[in-house]
Amino acid sequence: MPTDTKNSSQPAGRPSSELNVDLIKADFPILEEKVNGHRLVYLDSAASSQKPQEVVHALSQYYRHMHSNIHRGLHTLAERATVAYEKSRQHVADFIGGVEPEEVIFNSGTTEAINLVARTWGEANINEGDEIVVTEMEHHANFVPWFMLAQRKKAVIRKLPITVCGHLDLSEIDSIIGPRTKLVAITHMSNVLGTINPIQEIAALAKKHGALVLGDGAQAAPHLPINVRDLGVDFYAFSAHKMMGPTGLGLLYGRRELLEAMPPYKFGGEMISKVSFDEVTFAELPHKFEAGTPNIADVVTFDAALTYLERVGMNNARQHEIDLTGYTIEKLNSLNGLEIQGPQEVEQRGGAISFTDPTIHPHDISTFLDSRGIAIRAGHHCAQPLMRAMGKVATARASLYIYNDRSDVDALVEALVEMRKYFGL
Amino acid sequence: MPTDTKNSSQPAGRPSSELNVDLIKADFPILEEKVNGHRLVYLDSAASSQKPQEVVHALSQYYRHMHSNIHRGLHTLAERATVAYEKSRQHVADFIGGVEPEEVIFNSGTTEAINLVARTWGEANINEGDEIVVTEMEHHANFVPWFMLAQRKKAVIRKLPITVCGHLDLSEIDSIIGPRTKLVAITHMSNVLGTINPIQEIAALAKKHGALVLGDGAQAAPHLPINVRDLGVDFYAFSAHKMMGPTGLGLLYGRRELLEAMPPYKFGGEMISKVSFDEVTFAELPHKFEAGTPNIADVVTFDAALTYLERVGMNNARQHEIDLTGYTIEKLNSLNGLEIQGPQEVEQRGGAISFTDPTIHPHDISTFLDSRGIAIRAGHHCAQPLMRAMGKVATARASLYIYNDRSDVDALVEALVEMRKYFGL
Amino acid sequence: MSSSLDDMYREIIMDHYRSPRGRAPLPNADVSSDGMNPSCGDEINVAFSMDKDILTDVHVNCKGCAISVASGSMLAETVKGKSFEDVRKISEIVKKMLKGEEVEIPDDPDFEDLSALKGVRQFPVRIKCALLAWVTLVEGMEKYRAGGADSAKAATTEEDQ
Amino acid sequence: MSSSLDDMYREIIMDHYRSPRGRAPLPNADVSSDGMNPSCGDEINVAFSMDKDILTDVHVNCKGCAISVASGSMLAETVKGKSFEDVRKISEIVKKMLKGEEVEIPDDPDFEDLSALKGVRQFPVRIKCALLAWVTLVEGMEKYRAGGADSAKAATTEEDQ
Ligand SMILES: Cc1ncc(COP(=O)(O)O)c(C=O)c1O
Ligand SMILES: Cc1ncc(COP(=O)(O)O)c(C=O)c1O
Repeated sequence: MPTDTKNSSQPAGRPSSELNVDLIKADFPILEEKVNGHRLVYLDSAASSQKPQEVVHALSQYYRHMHSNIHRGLHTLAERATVAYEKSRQHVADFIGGVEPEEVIFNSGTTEAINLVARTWGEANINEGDEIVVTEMEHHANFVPWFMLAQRKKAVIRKLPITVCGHLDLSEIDSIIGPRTKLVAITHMSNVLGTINPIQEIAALAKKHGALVLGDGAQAAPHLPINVRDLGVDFYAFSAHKMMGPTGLGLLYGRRELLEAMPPYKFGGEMISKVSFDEVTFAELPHKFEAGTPNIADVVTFDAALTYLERVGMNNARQHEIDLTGYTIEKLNSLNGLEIQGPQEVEQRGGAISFTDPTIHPHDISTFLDSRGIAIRAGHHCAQPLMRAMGKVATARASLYIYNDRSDVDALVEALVEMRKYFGL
Repeated sequence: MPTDTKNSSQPAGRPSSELNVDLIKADFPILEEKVNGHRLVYLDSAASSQKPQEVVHALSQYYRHMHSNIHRGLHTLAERATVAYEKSRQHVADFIGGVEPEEVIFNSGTTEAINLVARTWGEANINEGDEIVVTEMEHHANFVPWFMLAQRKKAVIRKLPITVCGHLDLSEIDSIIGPRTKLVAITHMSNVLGTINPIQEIAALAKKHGALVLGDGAQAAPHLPINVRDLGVDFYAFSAHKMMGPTGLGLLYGRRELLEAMPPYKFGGEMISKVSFDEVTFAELPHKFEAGTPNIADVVTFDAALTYLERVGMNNARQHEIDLTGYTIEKLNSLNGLEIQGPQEVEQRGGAISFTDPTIHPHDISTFLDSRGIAIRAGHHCAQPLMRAMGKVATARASLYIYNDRSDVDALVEALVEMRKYFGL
Repeated sequence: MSSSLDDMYREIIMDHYRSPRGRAPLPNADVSSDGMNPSCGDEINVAFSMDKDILTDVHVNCKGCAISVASGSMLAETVKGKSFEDVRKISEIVKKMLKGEEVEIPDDPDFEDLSALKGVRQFPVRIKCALLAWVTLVEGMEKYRAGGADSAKAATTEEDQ
Repeated sequence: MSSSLDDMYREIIMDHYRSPRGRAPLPNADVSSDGMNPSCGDEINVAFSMDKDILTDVHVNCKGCAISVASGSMLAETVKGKSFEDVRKISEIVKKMLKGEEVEIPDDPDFEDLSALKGVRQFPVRIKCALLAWVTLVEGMEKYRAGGADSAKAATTEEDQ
């Protein structure tokens, strides 16, 4: 069981003593799997994290002891499930910095959360000639919805470019964010480069021009302590499955007054007030945005996932990631010709580390590593515009989480050395 | 473990010997819960079914042995998860009568499945003056999306009314479905009345006028053998959580040529082909409609839920429901003044049985029954237009599934007798 | 065993349910306020006459469960002759009592019957039933104060399936 | 242990990868067909000249992994002088071989190298890599037959994160 020292921080550079990775590893049954005869070295958490035993257990317990449809039932199980469901909402509200529970909308993922904003706020507020600013490093989930909205509305997509080092290039920002800007859609942490973006500064500038800011927290929320009010964002979207939680659950934070003014996204049960053949009126927040039977089991289970993360401590998690990312970058740099994308400064990045080999294609890297039990990802990582900006068709990406340690990184680097021999290139 | 006699049927009226409810009950751990000191008598399956042990187990096994993001990974876990995910799609395709797997779209529930069709097919094909026919007994999920679409498009909602017996009133159908009809949205089985609607006949008429038919299978798919081609529907929507599966998972069947012609619903990863700042192109079916990380664990688990239902046999399940519904109606009719809504003929209805007491409000009925461990639902069941048509503000609803037997019905009826004494009315 | 059930359905509650007070129509009401509880379909109409700030007469018609009807009936018995501030205060006390928050219940004949609603707090989903009449009345009074609208609507949230 | 790895990355595959055939530009091509594999970003251009129904010359340029490059290189070696029907037949055999379906591999020099692709079948996600060149060529030929479009696009599905 991990230690609980939530707000401590400590000097970088040495292994974080706050976090006992051996104990953490023991919480994740899947890490005992054998893959192609090797122990599983899971370095693909940016795609989806593994789940601690207690989260899997919470899920079973839910179905064994309290499953029922919620909100509308008068019987004991319905009451139990409803209380647990709303408790989880309160937990999310606390976890992201103490917002109101009605400002937390459950849905199916970051992708849906962003689509929700585009379809409701966007549909109502973006008009011809308006500008939506997105960065060049966005995941398709935070690019395509805005691209399509702009196309429908004859609005303009403005691009915040990246530097060769993988930071946002803010040199021209004053000519990009301006009075015509209606929204800045920006990832808090890049899933390819690891870059942590200065959302706070950008949000302050956007605010000056009356623009809203949507933060894509899919990569940041699992890895950084988050306070959406401090960040200054109006919307913040993230996914449970990347942060110890179950698949099929997304979270949208939105400022109350914005959510209240927005039209509903889906229509059906639970989100209405009155329905007749003449008139339909809608329910209050948050129900207005949660039509139909929600993903009750996974919402209830996410409570346990957040508890796990809090017990580890998000500051400890971050510190561990800084240490291990530094170690990984150093080791990878020792391989001749291997090229790391994204910032080298560990304080300015997370543990998603993309790299390319001068002669071996990322696909082949991934297949070879898998034969040694090592799971990484290869491809364009749902960020084709970024790939184009970097002049790559694909990268290999190793991504770290709290259950990874130096032994995992060592296994990766050894296998890469072996790979180069194997392909004899 | 239930028996496997998939296609047998047997005379109604006597307990179905094919289905051993004692053995089935033993598969559902939650049925051992004590509620207010009594054994749980769960009569709320129309809201959400309970889950057999093996389904809960499949969910844990997924997270313990194969969790990974899918479709885009080259490593072993990703391959395992992808194969299991697509196997489940094939299973759904087989379960609903042998359609192509690309015609099965995973989403978050019946509600979302219907919203998807309204937002994509509806947005593209419904124009001013067009008519959408819905029945008076629709769940809000199959009413509000069409109501809102009609409002946006200045289209017309036409109503197929019900008879006093709770059947569809088809006497005027030829003046309701006609050349201006673009869509008929109809529930296959009512969640309030239990009525099974003659979708096949209605679909034939709709087809004659070139209209499409969307079947809401949320209540039917868990309880009847389904063949969407025989039904003649163009779309069919249902929810996993009402049929032994996990919460947060919905299914949409759509005819391939329709799905191919429809614009995407959500935008993001996985559903695109090429993305740049100049152009976005979309992936093929079914990926076009599954943006972002899907609900992988629940999709994989649903495979086990379908296997369970098939082992019981949908014909056996149906036969059991006919028997038990008949028994329930007979018993309830023996209570003076208690009024059952919906058809009394068991062959024309499912096991969702709504009733009202002349003096005790459904809310109070539900609370009293809960004090005896009996879970039913009370309210308008997301069907306010139907409530209005019936002249009720609310009903109490007991709903049956394969894990219910006569002892559960007896417990209900005894408690209702006790309740009348208790309230002394 | 069912002591908490008995606690909610006290004799006094059942008495109000069987013969609700305040049913008499109020043809010259100044305000008519409709409320509904979407979770069960309970519907209520609260109409009342005002003389300056004083509520002089009230009519309550509730189609609902024992708890919402009884609560409306108690309201009808309690609020006549009270000022807007009085009504608001009573309704706050009722709300707190129902939610199990700490609140001193005035030693006051008004609360003799009202305190019987305490039993509802063990049934969290039923709290809305007990609140419906109060929410509807207060909203009506607010509308009246804000500009004399003669009709107001109140609804608690949620809904069922 | 890694025998299936060795089975995929056979010497013959690696040889095609290191020195892909058919890279020479074909300035007077009749058809140029672009393909991409969205799941990895692999991109390919297949250009060819036709004389009636016979493919007289071919150019393949693939930016991709060892498997897609090798498969494209083998294609370049195989299809010259073949008719549309021949090419379609070969590509069907390759497809079946890759998917592990039953198929008789012709005892034919064309298939000497091609049968080395068999090892890919143990890596289902890599099958698309091996197919990319073939899908792109066949689509190009179909476009040509349908009306002589001089450019065609092919894409296998899916995508990664
Ligand atoms: C007939 C009918 N349609 C639609 C729905 C909505 O299903 P879900 O809440 O799973 O989206 C339900 C269940 O609540 C239903 O009974
Ligand atoms: C930065 C970023 N944004 C959005 C997403 C989309 O998240 P999901 O697939 O859970 O909807 C991801 C993950 O794939 C991501 O890394």
